Amino acid sequence: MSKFLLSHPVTFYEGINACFIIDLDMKKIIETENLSFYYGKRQILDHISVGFREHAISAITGPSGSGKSTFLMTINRLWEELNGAKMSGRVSIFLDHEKLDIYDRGVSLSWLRRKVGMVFQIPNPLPMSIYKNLVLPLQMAGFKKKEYLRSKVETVLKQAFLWSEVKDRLPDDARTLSGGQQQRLCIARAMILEPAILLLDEPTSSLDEKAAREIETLLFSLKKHCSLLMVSHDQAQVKRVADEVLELVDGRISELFTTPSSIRSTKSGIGHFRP
Amino acid sequence: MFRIALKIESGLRYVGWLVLLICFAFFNSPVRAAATDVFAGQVGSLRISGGTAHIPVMKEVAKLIMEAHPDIRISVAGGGSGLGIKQVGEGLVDIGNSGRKPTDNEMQKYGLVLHRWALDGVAVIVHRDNRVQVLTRSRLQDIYSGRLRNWRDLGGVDKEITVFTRDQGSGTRKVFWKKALRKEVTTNKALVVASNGAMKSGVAHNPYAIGYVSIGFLDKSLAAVALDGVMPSLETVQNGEYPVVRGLYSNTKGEVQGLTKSFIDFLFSPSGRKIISDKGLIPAAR
Amino acid sequence: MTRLFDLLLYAFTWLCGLILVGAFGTLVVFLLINGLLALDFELIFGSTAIGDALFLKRVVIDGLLPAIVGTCLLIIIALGTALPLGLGAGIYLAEYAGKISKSFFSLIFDLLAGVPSIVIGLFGFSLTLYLHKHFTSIMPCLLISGLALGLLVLPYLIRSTQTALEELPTTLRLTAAALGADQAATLRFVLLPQAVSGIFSGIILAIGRAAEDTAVIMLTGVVATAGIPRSLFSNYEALPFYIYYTASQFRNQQELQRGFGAALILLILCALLFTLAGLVRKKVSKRLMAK
Amino acid sequence: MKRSVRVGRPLVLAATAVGSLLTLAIFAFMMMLGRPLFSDHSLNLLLTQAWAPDRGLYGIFPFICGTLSLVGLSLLIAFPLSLGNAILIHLLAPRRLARFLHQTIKLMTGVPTVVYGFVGIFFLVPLIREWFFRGSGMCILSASLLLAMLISPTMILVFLESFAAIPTAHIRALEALGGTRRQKLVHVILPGAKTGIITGLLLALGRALGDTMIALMVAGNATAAPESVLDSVRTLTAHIALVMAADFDSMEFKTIFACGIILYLWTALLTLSLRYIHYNSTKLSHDQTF
Repeated sequence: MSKFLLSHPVTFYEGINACFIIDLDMKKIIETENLSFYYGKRQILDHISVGFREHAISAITGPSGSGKSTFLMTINRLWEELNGAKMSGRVSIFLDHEKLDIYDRGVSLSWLRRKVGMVFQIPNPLPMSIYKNLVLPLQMAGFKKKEYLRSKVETVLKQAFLWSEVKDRLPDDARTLSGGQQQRLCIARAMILEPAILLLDEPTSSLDEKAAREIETLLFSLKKHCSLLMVSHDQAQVKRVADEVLELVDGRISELFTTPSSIRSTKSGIGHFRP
Repeated sequence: MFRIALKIESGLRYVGWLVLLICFAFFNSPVRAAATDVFAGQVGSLRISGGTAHIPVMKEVAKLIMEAHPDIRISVAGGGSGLGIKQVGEGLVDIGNSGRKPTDNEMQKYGLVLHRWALDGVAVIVHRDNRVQVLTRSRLQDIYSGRLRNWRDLGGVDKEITVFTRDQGSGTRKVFWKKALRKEVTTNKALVVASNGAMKSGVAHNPYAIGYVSIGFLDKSLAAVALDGVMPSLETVQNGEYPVVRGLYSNTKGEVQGLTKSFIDFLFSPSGRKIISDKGLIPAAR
Repeated sequence: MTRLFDLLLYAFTWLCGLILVGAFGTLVVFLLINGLLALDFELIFGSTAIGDALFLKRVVIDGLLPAIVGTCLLIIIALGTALPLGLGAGIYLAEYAGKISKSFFSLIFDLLAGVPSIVIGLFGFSLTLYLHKHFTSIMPCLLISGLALGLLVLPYLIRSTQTALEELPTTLRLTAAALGADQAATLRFVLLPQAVSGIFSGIILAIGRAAEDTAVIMLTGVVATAGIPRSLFSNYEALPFYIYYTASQFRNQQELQRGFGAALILLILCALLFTLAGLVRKKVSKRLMAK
Repeated sequence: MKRSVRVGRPLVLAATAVGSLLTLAIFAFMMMLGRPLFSDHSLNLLLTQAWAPDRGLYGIFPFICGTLSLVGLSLLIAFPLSLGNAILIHLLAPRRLARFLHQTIKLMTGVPTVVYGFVGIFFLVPLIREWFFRGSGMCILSASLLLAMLISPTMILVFLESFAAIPTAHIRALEALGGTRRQKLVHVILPGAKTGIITGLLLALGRALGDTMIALMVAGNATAAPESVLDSVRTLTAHIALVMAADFDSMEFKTIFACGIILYLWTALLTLSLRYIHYNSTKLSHDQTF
């Protein structure tokens, strides 16, 4: 069970305007600066400044209501679909190591969301066939060629370890799949656009233990294709899969640490603080 | 194998029926009434509206023409004499019928040409079970003004009289009001109907009703009332004994031509006159 | 005391149920008794041979065919014009409108839904008169009636489109957005395909309404005898007007029989349409529940 | 894709605008064509005088009375009938029967009004004529009975919807206290469905006001203001239908635009009050939850 040793807190600041960088050499994929978020009058996030590593699984944990899911939604700007929400601060992503402010005027929402995929807590296949679910994002992005769509579907289904299970029932309604299969389908659907970042909002919390483990394995294997940012309140799961962990309490950073496995892989685990 | 054969057979049967149907459609050519031959080769549509006493004749003629010449469309609408005159004047219809002579004012304003093709009377009617089938004009005035309310007072059953009258634009109403009621004002409790046909079926289905229609609408389903001792009929209207008479007019804007002319001419032709008298009216000469 | 109240309540409600169902039953039975015998090919085709009638070779005078065709054409024109408008406005209200414009426009369409059909007919008629002054060829006709009926059914189409879109679960929108769809793509690829049966039930209701309404067409060009219309600008016959006309103008028992037959046909047609709309709605809500 | 964004929005906005403009055009047109009425005759005379074109009186007062009495009586019949039916279906009837009733009533909403009128003429009118000493059978009573039949299904369905919307928690609470079905009805269902009941009533009122065919075919169209329910009346809607077929330069023809305007304003008033009620009730429930 204790594959990972208990992590050690690197920094802990009751903090305002804190910027954490795990490693100076580290290649960042996401960075937030002074990110605050309001829902109506309620403050959800309070000046969060944080960065996440490329090709890793970064986990966000914390008690419920601590703003984890909201944090996730600031990275693909999905919160803009909700009413009554307000945000301040900056969020950037790094594509080919070039920093890009995603709230910049020139950034198109559709483009951003194709680059930053998302998987939800409850599997949400659309009420259509398995095949249609998978090709929909491509169609919406303007791809029309049948052979291309077919080959992409096969590729992502294989990536999601789902090909052997569903290859004969592609025309079936996606909601006939089991919960775990549905969630893997949703991951495959998100991966079909080849995103640089995949956001996961408690992807296993509605599934049973076995299905959850399958998803975890899948996430491991996806690291080579993109960077993953996952919300999870399951501490054991976080220990199992996460390379680095951000803990939020009441919209503030409570802890940020890297797990031993990632220390091994990135040589240095020392966090640096820059005011 | 057997099943396939069965399918083919039933399919064939279908085709057979279809062929039969098509043959039926194309070779069962209508018997052309020679009388409507003047319409041969004419196409287009003719709109007729106005007086409702005219409708049975108009419908019959239209039917005859349309059946023989499917390229001609004739639409017949009611609405009353007032509407007919106005509509033909405004150019909304080709022929505007009226059960009264258009006023000089109307004729001048619109440049109407009148075609009086029948002589008609306006008969007072009651339900056929009604015992009261003779009235004087002053009694009629009492009934229509609302002074007389019960059939008992006229020797009938002890029931309230249901008075039927026509709408304001009606030519029948105008003639009846002038010649039968001698311009007595009608009670506003009277039920108002919009056509001769509606008046007829209204009175025929109400044992306590009284109303008035064109004599063309008289039949066994209701009883005509003898007015001042004269029974309304073709003879009494023709010989002038019955007091409430009028002409039936078809009005056109300016001189007639084309389809409209053929239609009007047909009304004065022998077969047209036959239809008019079949419908219980007296054909008039040009 | 309580007992008595309970008893009265029971008696009253059961009586109410009995009266209503009894009245409806009487209506149906009365129509069936009088109209069932009239239901045959002659009712529809009159004395004309069926083949001749269908191939427009001869005109059907004593049958319902022109009236049935007229009603069908009215439905087609009404839906043809109202559908694009209704879908557009419904989509706008559900997806694009801001808070203020939404409440403003829904108030307007509520007003339209409340306008009595005869007033809409009057509008069509006065519009025709107005146009006739400038273009003498425009008269009350099939096209005008169809357009006026379109206006009559427009609110039904708007409302059903709007509700069908609005009652779709929010997750559907979020999912689509997360997959990189903009508003138009979400609508085209996800929302509209999902809302289609809801919209469809609205369309069926609109058809029923257009088939049934008499007041509008009475003012805009329906006549008793016209045959199958040749063009959009000619007069026409229609089933509901035929019923109204026969009710007051029938000359003999035969014509009355035809009136009963027509009433029965219209009743069955409308009942079928409304039941179909109900079934579609049920299916929709079931599916959304399952979700 | 990009193009559909740019085209889509203006397109649906245009559809909305066209629909709204048409709605307003209805009113504008009637005002325009009925204008002579407001200038030549004082509005007051129009609304209070009797109808006697022979004497130059073109008042539509009798028709306003006719409409109101017809609609009033039909609501008086239909409201208890509908409430009774709704209670029966929601609370008292066995499940299967309730479903049957519900289905029947849904089916009834589809009955064309012209069919009601047709059956009215040949079935109801002779009955009424024979049952009562006076009158022709074509009267307020006959028309109201048919009108009640026309509007009841709408009302019942709205009532049922509002009954069903009452939170089960409230009903459970009363059941836990040992409440009977009658108590449930009196203390929870009826008070809880108050808004729904008013809504149903107003909707039915609008439907009854706007109906033309039943009044035209069955109410007799007499031009006098009614004095008893056995009197024949003419409604505003029937007046439009009847006079429409008259000469359209005359004064009487212009009165139909006055009728149209009155009907439009009445139904607009109903729509606005429905809005107001709805707004208030949602505000109330909002206040309760927070």
